Order: sequence, then C-alpha cells, then structure tokens
Amino acid sequence: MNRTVEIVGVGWSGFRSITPDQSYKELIFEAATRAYADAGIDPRYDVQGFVTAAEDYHEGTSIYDEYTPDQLGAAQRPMHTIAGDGLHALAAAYMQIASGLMDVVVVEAHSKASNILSLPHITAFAEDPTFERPLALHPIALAGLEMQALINSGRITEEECAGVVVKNRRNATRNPSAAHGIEVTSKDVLASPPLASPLTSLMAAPHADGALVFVLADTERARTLKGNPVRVRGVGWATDTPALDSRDWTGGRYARKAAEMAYRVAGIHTPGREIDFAEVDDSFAHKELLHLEALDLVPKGRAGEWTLQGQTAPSGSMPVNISGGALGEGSLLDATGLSRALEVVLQLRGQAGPRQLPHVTTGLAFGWRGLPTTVGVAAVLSA
Amino acid sequence: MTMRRVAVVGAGMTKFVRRAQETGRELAWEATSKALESCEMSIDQIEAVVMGTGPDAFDGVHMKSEWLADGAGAWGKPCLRGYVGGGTGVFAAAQGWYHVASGLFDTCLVVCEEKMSPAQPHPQGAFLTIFDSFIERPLGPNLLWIFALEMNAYMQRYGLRKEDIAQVAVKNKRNAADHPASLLGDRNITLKDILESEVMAWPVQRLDVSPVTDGAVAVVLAADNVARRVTPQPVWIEGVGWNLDTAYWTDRDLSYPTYVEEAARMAYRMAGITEPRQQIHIAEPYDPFDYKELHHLEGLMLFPKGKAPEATALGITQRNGDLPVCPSGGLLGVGNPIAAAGLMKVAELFWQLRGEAGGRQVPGDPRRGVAQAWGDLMQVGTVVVMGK
Amino acid sequence: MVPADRLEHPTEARTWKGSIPVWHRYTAGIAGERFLRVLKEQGKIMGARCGACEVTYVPPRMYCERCLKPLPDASWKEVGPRGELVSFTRVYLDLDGEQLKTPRWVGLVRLEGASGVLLHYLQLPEGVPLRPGIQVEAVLKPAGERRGSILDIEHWKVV
Amino acid sequence: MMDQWVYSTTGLHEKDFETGRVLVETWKSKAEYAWDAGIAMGRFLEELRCGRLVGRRCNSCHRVLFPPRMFCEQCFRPTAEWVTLAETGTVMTYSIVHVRWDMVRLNQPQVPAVVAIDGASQGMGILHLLGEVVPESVKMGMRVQAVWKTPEEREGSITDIRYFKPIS
Repeated sequence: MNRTVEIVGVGWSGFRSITPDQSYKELIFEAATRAYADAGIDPRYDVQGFVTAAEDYHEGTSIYDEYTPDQLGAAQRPMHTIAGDGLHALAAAYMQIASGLMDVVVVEAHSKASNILSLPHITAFAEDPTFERPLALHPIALAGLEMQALINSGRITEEECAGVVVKNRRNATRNPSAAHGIEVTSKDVLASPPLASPLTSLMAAPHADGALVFVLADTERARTLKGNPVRVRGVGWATDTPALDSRDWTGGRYARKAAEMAYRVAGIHTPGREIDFAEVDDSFAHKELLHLEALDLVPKGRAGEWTLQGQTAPSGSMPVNISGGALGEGSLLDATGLSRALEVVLQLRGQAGPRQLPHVTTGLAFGWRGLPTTVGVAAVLSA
Repeated sequence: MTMRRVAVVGAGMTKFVRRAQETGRELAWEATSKALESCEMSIDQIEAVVMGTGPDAFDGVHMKSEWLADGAGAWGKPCLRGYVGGGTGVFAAAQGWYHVASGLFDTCLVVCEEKMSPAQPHPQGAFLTIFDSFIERPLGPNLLWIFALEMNAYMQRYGLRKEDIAQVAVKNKRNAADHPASLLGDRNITLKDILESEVMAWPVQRLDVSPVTDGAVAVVLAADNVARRVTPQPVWIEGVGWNLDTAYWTDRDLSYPTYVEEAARMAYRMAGITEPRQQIHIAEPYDPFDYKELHHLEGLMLFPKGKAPEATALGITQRNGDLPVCPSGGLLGVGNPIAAAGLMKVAELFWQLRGEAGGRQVPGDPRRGVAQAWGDLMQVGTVVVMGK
Repeated sequence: MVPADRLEHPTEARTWKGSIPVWHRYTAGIAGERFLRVLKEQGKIMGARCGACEVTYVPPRMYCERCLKPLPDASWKEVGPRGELVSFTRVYLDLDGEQLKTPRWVGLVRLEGASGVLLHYLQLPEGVPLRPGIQVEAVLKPAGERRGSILDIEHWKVV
Repeated sequence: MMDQWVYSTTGLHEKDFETGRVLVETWKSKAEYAWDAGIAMGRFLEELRCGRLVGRRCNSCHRVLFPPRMFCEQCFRPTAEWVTLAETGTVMTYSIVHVRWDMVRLNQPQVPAVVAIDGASQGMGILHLLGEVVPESVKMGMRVQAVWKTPEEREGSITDIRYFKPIS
C-alpha cells in the first residue's frame, strides 16, 4: 500500500421521506458546507479532487454528472462521477489519494428518491431486456425469490427476518437523522401487507431523501487539519453476475468477495473478533442476515439466531445497524452505502449521541447496489 | 512522492457498426477477449475491471455497467464505472491508472462499451434530457444546439470559415479508410462533400458530425513489474488529467475549452511535459464534430488559440505531418460509440507507439502521444499521456 | 413573497415534472437469437456448456462468464423441459406499485441439464402444497403462436 | 499488426428489423419525475410568472449570478440577495436549426441562442429562442428583449417568455 487514507470530515442533510424545501443542489450544498466546516477546509483551495456517486435514471437526467460540480465547490476542478454506490465513490477517492495523485478528495452521494414517480419501472429497467423484462414483473419479485431461496436452504426464517425489522426500526428512533424510526413488533411485521411472499411490506426499506459529503485525506495531510480523523483501513468491492441463472442466490458471493478484499487490504484475519460493530445493507430484512454471514461477522447459519438473541442489538456482541439501517433511516438509493459509513464514522468518533456504543475502535460498512444487481462494496474504518 | 508506474500491455476492440446484432454484454466480451488475447493473458490474471459507458438511455438499461459486467470479465471481481459523459472513454484509462497506481491492484482491465442503436425513435433522443430540467428542457433543445452554439462562438471569435473546419472531417474520414474497425472511412471524400452536406444546425452540417455507432474497446493495464513480464513493449501511462467546469454553461465563454487546458496541465505536470508541441509526437483529440478537434488541439496547448485551423491547412496534422492528429481516423471516421470511441484513441496510441498500426502507422519513431476526450455540457476534459 | 434563503410555507414549494421520453428496441444478441429461434421453431430449450468450468448456461451465452472463453455452437445442448423448483414467490404488485387483482406466482427452476435457474411464471393446480424441489415442466405456447421470445414459454407447471 | 485484435462484429441494416430477419424485444420505459425546484429555481419560476427575470448577488465576488442559485460556485458560499434584472440582453452565440431532436426536418428553422441578460454579471445568460427575426440577419452581439406571454397565459415557466426579439 502506498499511503494511508483518513476520513477527516463528514456532513449530511436529511434524511426525510420528502424534501420539498430544497432542490438537490441546495440539499447537497448544505451537506457539503457542513462537511467542509467539520474538516476545516475550503473546497476552492484545499481539495484536489471530487467524486460523486449517482445514476442517470435516479436523477431523471441523462449524463447527470454535468450537474455535480457547483454545489460542491468543484467547478473547474478534477471531478468525476461513479455510477455506483457512495461507498464505490469513497473507494475511488481512496485510490486517488493512495496513488499519490491527490492529498484531499471529496466524496458526495445523495438521494431525491421522492422525486421519482415511477421507481419500480426504473428498477425493472435494470433487468435483462430479452430474458427478464418481458415478464413485466415488479422487481420486488426478485427479493421475494431470494428470501424464499434462503428459507428453503434452511438458513433463515420469517421470524428472524421480522427480528431484523424490529431491531433496526427501533434503533432508528434514537437516530435524529432517521426518517423511519418506529416501534413495531414481530407480529406487526409478519402481518403487514405482502409484497412478494414471504416478503412483507415492513421487511422492505422505505425510501428517503438526503445528501452526504465526506472529506478524505492522506494521513500526513490529515495531521494538519482539525477534525478527528477516522482511518480507512480497507476497501473492497465485487460483482457476482448480472445473470439470474448463474448468480449465487443463497451465498452472497458479491458480499463475500467484497469483504475478502476489504479485510485483505485492512489486514483483518478474524473479522468477528477484530470488528466491533457493523453497518450492513438491509434494503430487505433477509439481506442483513445474508450479508452478516457472507461478511464472516457471524457464524454460517447463525445470523437469524443471533438476531433473535439480541447479539446484533446495540447491547449485543456484534451490534448491527445501530443507525437504523436502510429499514430505519430509509433507503437513499445511490447514497445508501455511504450512509452506512456515516454511522461508523460517528460511532468511532464518539459522536453518536444517545445510540453511542462504548469503546468501539473498528467498524465495517457494507453496501449493496440494490435490485436486480449482485454488487457489493465494503469499507473497514478504525478510530 | 514517486508514483507507481503503470503500462498498457494489451488492447482489443469490436468493429464499429451502425447497428450491432450483439447485445451490449456481447460487445463488451468481444473487445475484452481480444484485448486479453493480444497480451496472452487469461481473465484469472486480471484483478480489477474498470467499466466506461455512456448514458443508460442509449443501451436502454438502467445501471448498465452492472448488466454489462459479465461480458467485461467482472465475474467475482471488483468492477467500477466512472462516468463523465463523452469524456468517459479516455477517463476510463485514467481511472484504470489510479486503480493500479493505488497499489490495490497489479492488473486492471479497462472496458468501454456503447450501444446507441437501441434508443428509439432516434438515439439523439437520449440527449433530450441532458439539459437542465427546469429552464432548458421545456424549450425542446437537442444536442446539435449546443454544438452549433459552441462552434459558432469559436468561428466568430477567430474569424474562421467552414472550409477551415471541414478539412478536419476530410482528413479523419480519409485516415479511417485504413482502420479495420472503421464505420465511415472514405479515401475519396473531399472538402466539397462536407461543405455540400445537409445543413442541420448552422454552422453544423451532416458531414461535420460523427455517426451514431455501436462498439466496444478494451485495454489491459499492468504495474511496472507485471508489465515487463507480459510484454517487451509496454506503453507507459505517463500522465493523467481530468477537469469538470461549471454546469452553468450559458455563463461561460464557449470559444475556448478552459477545462481541457486544465486537464492537460494536470496530465503534463505528471508527465513532466513543459513544451507540449515539442514533446508530444501524436495527438488523438476528441473529434465528435470536426471543429472539436481544432478546439481541443488548442485546449491541449499544441497550437495557439485560433491557430489549429491554419496548422491543419498546412498539413501539419496529416498522418505524415509534423504532428499527426487522429491518425486512427477519429470519431468522424472510425465511428462514435461514445465511451468506446474515447478508449479507441488510447488503443490507437498503444498501437502507434508499438509500431503496430499497419496502414495507419505514422512515420518516424513516435515516442509519446496524448489522447483526450470531452463531454457533458461542453464542460469536461479528460487527458492521458502515453509514452514508450 | 418568497424569503431570501429558505422557504417559509409549504405553499411556496414548487415542483417541475418531466420524463425521459425514449423507448428501446433490443436485439437478442448472437447467442440469444439462436436460443429463441430454436425455442420458436423446434420448441426446445437450449443451454451452452463450458466444459472447463463445468457450467451449463441457460439461456446460453456467447462466452463463459468465468473463463471468458467462447461457447461455440458445438457446446450447445438441449436442457429440460423438466426441472426442479428452486424458489418461488407470489407477487402482489404490478409495475406501477399497485395491488394486482390476482397476485401472480413466479418460480426459479433448475432445468434438467442446467447449472443455474430460469425465471418464469408458475401455474399452481389447486391444493398442491408448494415446496422446493418439486418437479415442474415448461409449458410452451403452440408452435403457431411462438414469436421467438422468452414468452414463448407460457409458464412452469407442476408435474 | 493490430488488425487481428479487431473482432468481426455483426452489423445489421434497418431492413433486417423491418423484415423480421432479427428478433427484437421493445420496451417503453416509464421514467417520470417531479423535481423539487427548491429555493432558487422556485423563486426564479415564480418571478417569470410575474414577468420578471431575477438573479442572485454574491457578496464575496460581487457577481450577480444568472440563472440564480443559492450558492456561488466560485466562492463556495451562500449568495446574499435577489436582484431584479432587465428583460433585455445580448446574443452571445446562436444557431439556425433545421432539424428536430429526432433528426426530422423542420419547416421553419429555429434560432436558439445564448442571451446574456442586462443587469447580470458580464456574460451570464440563458438558453432561449429568438423570434421576429430573419435567421440570416442574426449577429453575435445583437441586442434583444424578452417577448412575454400574457399574464393569464403564464404558468411560472421558462416558456412564459415566448422568445427574445431584436430591439429595433
């Protein structure tokens, strides 16, 4: 590894189910202003590069990257978009710094999910046009098929999935930035309207609007800044396959591969012991269970049991999604993974307020690209 | 600090065609398998994939790089899609560079694909929605508008005539006649043909414009130690640069691409280039429209502002001239599958610097070249300097 | 009157509506074209096998995604029409997110001879308990109605 | 030589589709949005309804930014105040367009232009159309003014300005 990289500033705006009072540019400007204040930098002088994560069809604009620079202070600067998750953008910034090309790089991701009037159509538009789309199914079908496949494999139960929802929605009530905090019972979850059996509506993350901005710097430069830096010890990302026929339906290959890389870069050999807490994608309740095992944070086949026993609760041995996760904060589309990393940063800095975990030094953030993809991205952060 | 050296060790591409029967995934595979074959590497030796591809509205698939991934060899691998509109093709090579230079990977496959033909009723429809949703789209703009507005600003600033500009289209379409992948190569095309082609949006005429195209290109990058094992002739990526100007394009002076100059300065600084005109022997500037080649040659500081047309008239930019420009035939000749077209320029430098360009080989012993792409709302410059 | 830097009333909030107004025409590709032709003309479901990776892809691909070697016509073989139900779901929403009047079953089926699964509608006879591993069969449209589409397969029926 | 690294991709002709020689699937994606205009754009659209053009001043670089935004992209700070601009301006560049976005010929050419608005900082303008003018007579630097729809017709849209016409 050439250089070490730190997160030296974070700022965010939202998260709310709708944000009619601000345009996406104004929402991002607000988050950026906070991140730069947090890092004590001026983007017009102190930053060499900028990276945004966004997708055209989530914005309703072709070549959306045109509209990324101004609200970040990035006009006429090296800036590029990553058509991926905010954590992918963080990985891109990490590489730009590690290579020695740049010392300070800004990462941004956002969601104006509320502005999209036809989201299921757009998600279906990501499916194969010849072999999948002609069936004209709501893409939630793929989540139902995956959940059922996991149940068939004996790895999880519906009750265990409900346990994830109860935990994450409750965690969100202690997160002022979460849009969907609520107290629900396992019974409520199982009885909520079905979307694609056995998946019920409370098992699927609702959406939210918001913007996140991170400032990354190499360790040398970080020393000269205020803030309290969090080390990016490792990043990893991986793709399984776009094909439904050959993807790993029950093993989470994309998560396993992404984690293997992140752990290798971070020098982590026993994740379950070396990682104190995790923020992992829970766009659907069963995804949290699938991911915890693929990320090797929980013994194979035990994620559900651990959840019901409270091991993944704030007081447990492996706290998971203390922020409330996507189930409690709301899915932020391409910013969802970065919002996982935000919670890890706040916990490691001791700035998580009422949900602060005692003595945590290393956390994992993991994002999934959403239906219909098999793409995952992980980041290991340490105080 | 000294940065890790990264080389291009292999390249492959599809033919550029108006309508491919292949799916985008198959196009990506055709280019990828050719690139791997060219350096006798197997996919197991590739540690990461960088994907470059333009608006999802072309191929007609949301999050399209996730859909293209298997064709690009990304099964079970890290795959990342950078996106800077038309600048994507050359940027993808810069992105591949930072993947390897970061130390995370020793090898990286860079794959750019574009299938424009699926978009109906016309691929230009995908460009309807690149404009500001609040105050520009309601006017019913199309892509030709901004090119015409920029071209006109450039012509007026320097008192240029259409003839001064159209000669670029003649040169590139003729050069492309020697390119085996070319869609529009034409050895016999004349200035008259360009000047008499249909006026679409004054001053833009049909033959000033590159065609709608399907295609894919792939290159293999490797770190110093690996590159020397793979090939006796690695072509080094000596400099990378990119720059994005404000989205408020109606507030800018359109007669000069400052963002291209900024991107070039970044790449030249890294490559240690102080006298571009002396130190660069081949240029592959982005030429979706003929005037863009001139605009970009000036932004790359290879000719003074407003002087690129004169240099072209003098034959300096011919393949056998003092500074061969777009010896490949460029987008105007080989074709313009947006992201793939940019990476085609990187591949061309790779082949030219290795003396493998066949009928297109520039004479002498070119040691260094620059590839550049451009995109968005006349807003982004991406630059890669390569040398042997 | 709108204040300088923040909206003060919800009545001041404004939205602007728009869309991405394009449609698309997709080829099935080199492998897809052949697969759909055989399905249409011969009523057979084909797969393509990579001997080296020991994977049989359905639908067939032009290449093996694992080793990236080409999968020539010679590597093609018929699979199914019977197979094993690997997973299933009952979908309650249409593409607009509205409730379907009759929720629809779909299933992932591993056809005999295939490595992976194929997604299609699932038709359930009354009272048959759905469980993984049960045998199903592809029901094709009559030859005259097949147009060379994945919809030439009508659905999976429980055997 | 590089020729061997070019794949012989299969090119099709339009007639291959018309005659059904190749199989196709078609799909009309439903991609619909309601974008939050927010503060700056919301106010700008509302002022258009009232027949006015407005910009925002930055107290750091003292530019009057147009189109208006709540931040100055050069200084990276919030803009400070609204400034009402003139409805006149200068043609910075223009084109004479004969084809529609789908390349269908237009009967009447359109004349899109970038018009720098009086009262905004030097060269700050918007994209719009020119009207009441012979296309061939349009020149850079030509002085133009906004031609508005009637108050009843206006809806708070950029099209509340029909076009810009030369100042005679």
